[in-house]
Amino acid sequence: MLSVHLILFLAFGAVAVAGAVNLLAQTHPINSALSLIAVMAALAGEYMLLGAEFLAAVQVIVYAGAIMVLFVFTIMLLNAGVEERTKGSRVATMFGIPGVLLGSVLLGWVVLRHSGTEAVAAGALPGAPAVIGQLLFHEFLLPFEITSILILIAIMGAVVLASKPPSAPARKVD
Amino acid sequence: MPIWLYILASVIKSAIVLVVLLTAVAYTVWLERKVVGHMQNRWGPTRVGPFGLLQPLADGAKFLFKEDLTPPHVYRPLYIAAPLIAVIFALTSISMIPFGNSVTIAGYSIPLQVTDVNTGLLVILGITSIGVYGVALAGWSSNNKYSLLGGLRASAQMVSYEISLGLSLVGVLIMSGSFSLRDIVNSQGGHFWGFIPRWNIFTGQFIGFFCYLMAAYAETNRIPFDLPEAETELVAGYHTEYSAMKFAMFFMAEYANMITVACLATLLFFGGWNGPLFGPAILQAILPVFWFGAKIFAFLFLYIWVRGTLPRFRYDQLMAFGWKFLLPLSLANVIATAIAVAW
Amino acid sequence: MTPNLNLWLIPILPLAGAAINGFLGKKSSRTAVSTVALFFSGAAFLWALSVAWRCLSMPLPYQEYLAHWIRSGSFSVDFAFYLDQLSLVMLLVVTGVGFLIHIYSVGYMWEDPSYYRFFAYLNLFMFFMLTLVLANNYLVMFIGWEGVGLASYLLIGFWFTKDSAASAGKKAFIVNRIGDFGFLIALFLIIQHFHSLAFTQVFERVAPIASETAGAGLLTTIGILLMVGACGKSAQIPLYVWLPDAMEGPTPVSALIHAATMVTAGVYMVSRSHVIFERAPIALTVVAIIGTLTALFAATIGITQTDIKKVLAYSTVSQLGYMFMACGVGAFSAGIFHLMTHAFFKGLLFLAAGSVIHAVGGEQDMRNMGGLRSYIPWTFLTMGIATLAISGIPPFAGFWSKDEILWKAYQESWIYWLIGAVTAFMTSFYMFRLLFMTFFGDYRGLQVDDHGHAHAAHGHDAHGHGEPHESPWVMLGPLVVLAVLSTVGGLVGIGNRFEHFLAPVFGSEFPQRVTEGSGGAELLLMGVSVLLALAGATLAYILYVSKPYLPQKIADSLGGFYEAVLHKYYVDEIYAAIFVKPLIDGSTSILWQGVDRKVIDDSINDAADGARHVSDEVRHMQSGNLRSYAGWIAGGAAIVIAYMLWLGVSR
Amino acid sequence: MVPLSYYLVLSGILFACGVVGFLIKRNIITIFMSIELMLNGVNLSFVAFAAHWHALAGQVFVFFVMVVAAAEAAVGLAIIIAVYRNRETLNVDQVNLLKL
Repeated sequence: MLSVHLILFLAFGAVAVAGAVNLLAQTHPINSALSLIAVMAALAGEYMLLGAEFLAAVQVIVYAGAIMVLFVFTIMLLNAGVEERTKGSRVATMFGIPGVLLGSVLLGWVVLRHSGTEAVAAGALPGAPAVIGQLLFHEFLLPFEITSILILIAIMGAVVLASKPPSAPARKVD
Repeated sequence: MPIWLYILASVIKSAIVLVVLLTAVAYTVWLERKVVGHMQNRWGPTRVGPFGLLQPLADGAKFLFKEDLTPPHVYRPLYIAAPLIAVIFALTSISMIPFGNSVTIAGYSIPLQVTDVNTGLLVILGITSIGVYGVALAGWSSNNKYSLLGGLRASAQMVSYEISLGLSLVGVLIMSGSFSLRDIVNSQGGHFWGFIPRWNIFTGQFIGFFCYLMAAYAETNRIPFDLPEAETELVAGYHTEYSAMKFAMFFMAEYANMITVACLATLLFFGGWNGPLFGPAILQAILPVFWFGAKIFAFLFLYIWVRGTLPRFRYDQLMAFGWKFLLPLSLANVIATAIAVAW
Repeated sequence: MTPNLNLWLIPILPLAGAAINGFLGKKSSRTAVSTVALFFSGAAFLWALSVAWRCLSMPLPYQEYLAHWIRSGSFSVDFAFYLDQLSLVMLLVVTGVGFLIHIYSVGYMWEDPSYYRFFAYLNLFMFFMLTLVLANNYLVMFIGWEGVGLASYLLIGFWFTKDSAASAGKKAFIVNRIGDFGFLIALFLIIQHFHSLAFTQVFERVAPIASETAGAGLLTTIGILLMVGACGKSAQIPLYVWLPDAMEGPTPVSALIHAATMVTAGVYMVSRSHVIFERAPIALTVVAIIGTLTALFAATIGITQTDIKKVLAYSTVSQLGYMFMACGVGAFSAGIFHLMTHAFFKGLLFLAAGSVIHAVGGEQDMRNMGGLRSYIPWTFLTMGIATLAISGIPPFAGFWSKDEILWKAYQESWIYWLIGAVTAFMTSFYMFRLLFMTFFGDYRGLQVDDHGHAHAAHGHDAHGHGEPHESPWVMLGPLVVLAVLSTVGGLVGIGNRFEHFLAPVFGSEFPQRVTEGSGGAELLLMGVSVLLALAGATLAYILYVSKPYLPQKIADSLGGFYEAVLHKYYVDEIYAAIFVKPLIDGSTSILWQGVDRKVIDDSINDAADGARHVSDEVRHMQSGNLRSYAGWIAGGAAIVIAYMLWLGVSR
Repeated sequence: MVPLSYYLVLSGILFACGVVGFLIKRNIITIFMSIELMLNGVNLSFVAFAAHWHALAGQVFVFFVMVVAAAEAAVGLAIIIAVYRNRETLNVDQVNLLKL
């Protein structure tokens, strides 16, 4: 019987897959970006189903609200147009894509065949913010601090990379 | 409570909130015109109805019946989607706002809130952060340099100030220990020495409130941070090419956002619906909602007051203010609060 | 609750000195370098003294645990120190004599350009030697063992720009390797059979084993292998050849490392392992025979040498032979006693010889000396005392310890005693020969000019005009102290006090092989050996003072034999012919031309060529196109997934 | 009740879509978005496994992935802007100077 949980799973999953496929199908990057936002929103829904409410919120705020805004911003800034149809790599089409398909089919087969039928209940593992916070600031304190340093470095790197190379400084005449 | 009753209650609540919100939006516009008019030694709208009170209706009718113009060379799908995105997310976020304690009708306790989510504050932040797409996409899809500049400014500004906005709330979250807006309000009950209310703004979150206020002005693109639609530079910014109902949607989104922000400020820093309760039972039930509305009104008035008083920043000033002043300040507030609470 | 002695301070202090001088010395003044070196070695000595003082009032052995080192299953090795009467004696000898020689070196090395390097090495040596002495297990001891070898190598080759010094260093190192090989195998056997390297545990597990009188067994093997190690370090037949060459090092080094301390490490190790040796009579006999033969053999060579330091070197080998003889007959405490007195008088002899060399401006050949008595009276006086001590003239130190050994040897077998007595005679003869050739007669030296390696070390302006001159007091001071010790140091052995002191180490479980012999026999033997010593001295006086033409005549009449002895029985040449030349030839023709060129070089070249050819083809994969890279990754990942699945399915 | 495998298959589909996007798209920004899609696919399986094994660490990992993705996006987009400034194109097929 289709439970509410399964229906919601399928609905969100359908949105996610449709978004992902649309990402591939669209030729204009902004459409791809919007499709990706849809995927992320749908995944936030899946997280909710699994009980990870904090992650769902963070997914929306960080991924959809910040990272993807950066993408859209870049697309707007660079005025990226419709994709050109250049002749690219033969390796990618002849070797890569069959590889991906083969790999996913194999993995899917294994997962469906061997992972058993244990079901995951809706909200099986409540990831309340307080619990996640406890984990983050106790057991994962060091990784947390390291990622904060990583982020700081990334900010500086982004500023350095994206800022215009300074024109040769005017030589001071004494 | 049976499920159908629950759904019924939700639908009714949604309808009420939506009607009230839209009305509030309309009359905020009226209020703004009126107040700013008086500040500038004018009368504001006076012709339609007493004190121009029916002016919003007239405006609505005008927007509905004007020609909906789609300029050539715009990217149509997004050009149409952008105002929808803006208004939908602006209206959605209000659904998390509790506007009073629960009332008991026919034996069922019904919270005065469309949806009560544990992580209500996070959800609001998430929805607000999605709202930026409306502005950004509008600017980009209009295929107009003023719009594009407006859209770019808007997205950069909103992403930048979202950090300060979030951080300014962390102080409150540390003190209340919950993401649930209802819990946050409840944690602000009581008084110091019997007369000073135990609102967060009086318990050490003044700097947090200041940061929140600044970031909120920037998030809602209001003066003095209204650079995305700076008339003197960008014609009308991201909605230069919009007209009629699509323009009205942006307009509504902006004011709905203002109201949401005001609600949040009230809930987080000013004790929500807490206030003196007196009189008969029916008055006791209504008073909290009244106090809540009165505080929101005060905030909206502040918005308009600021708009009538302050000039607009330059764009580099805006960015410098956000990154070099507001962000460190809100971080310091977080640290200070954390130390105070831990100690 | 035993008090904490902080033994770790004793080795660490010289190490700190070595580190400071090694890293900072180059920029520092000589005064600063010598202050650091003297402070740290002196502090180690003082700490050792305080440890000794506190040991009087506490039960020994004392163990000090520092850190885990190796943990492998039930087998473990710790960094730990062990202090009993034996290591206490060694500790005092090493730090005390070491400190004196540090002081001496300040004067001796003052002019050397690598002053700081010398003291860094010297302190490093102290660190390793103290580690060796204080170790509580064989492996830590082995660290010290190898470390002193390293320090010895560095110091022998201290003047490494001189070819002979560099090759002498190498020779010492390589010959020691052979001994270490035996030592290591012994350690492996101990690990395999006793599952531990800690002295206490090993000896506990050895103790119940019955003495292997019937035939060679495990303990005999271990004992002989340990003796091989000891032969290398302590310069016994057949591995003694490195020690005479080691005289290329600065004289204080010869005194400290190659006379007083390091070369006695073998004796210490054998004594430390006495529990094993006592249960392996065959090994013990091997030790005794090697020791006896070495003593005699080296003494005969010593008679013919004319280089003052070479004489002393062979004398050292000979005296070490005595100590092993003592160990071999089971008189470990006598061996350690002789070790101690030997450290005093042989250290003194070397330092005095250094002073002589210093006086005549780097000359080492005794034929170019003579008559120095009046020029350098203090050196003469102290050296005379040392000569009396080593010759076994009572009441000097050497008499007591040597007599003890001879007495114990006699109880084992009269042959040992006979050879020992003959050796004692020869010792007396060549030592007095040295004394007479150097200090008596007329000065045969040239006016000192700027030749000789030692010039670099101490060519200060006094050498410019040829008069031999007395050394500064910073050098004479240690001489005097050691002379006093050489005089009175043997008195601790009167009435077997020294033996009793060491009894907790050696005596407790050692079956009393030495029946309390009749005092008469002991006195008789004592008299004989003193007479022999006096006879040797007299003979030397006749040959080198009153009738100086005689030695040449005797040498001529002996003909080939004299030649053989003069050339040290051609041992170096024999070794060169048997071992070195085949090794070099084999290496050249097989290893170099065959293996290295044909196999290794060619395979490397072929591999490189192959790599270049392959990459020439493969580099086309590097198209620079991002998507083709991604394609490779994706396809490769698919292959990996398929392979893993296949593994899973096929299992 | 939804079997774990459904979540995993969904995650796998998203991941495969990301890889295919990486392979067939030419616009560097879209390619970058494909990477984000892959990360999202993996995140889903993290959360699903977390629920399956009752180990909250899975959710914490997702949090870290997001943080790293944010850092990566910042730097990556900055690189894209720098590339565009130098090469005036966003087509990866035309940015292939790094070869032999």
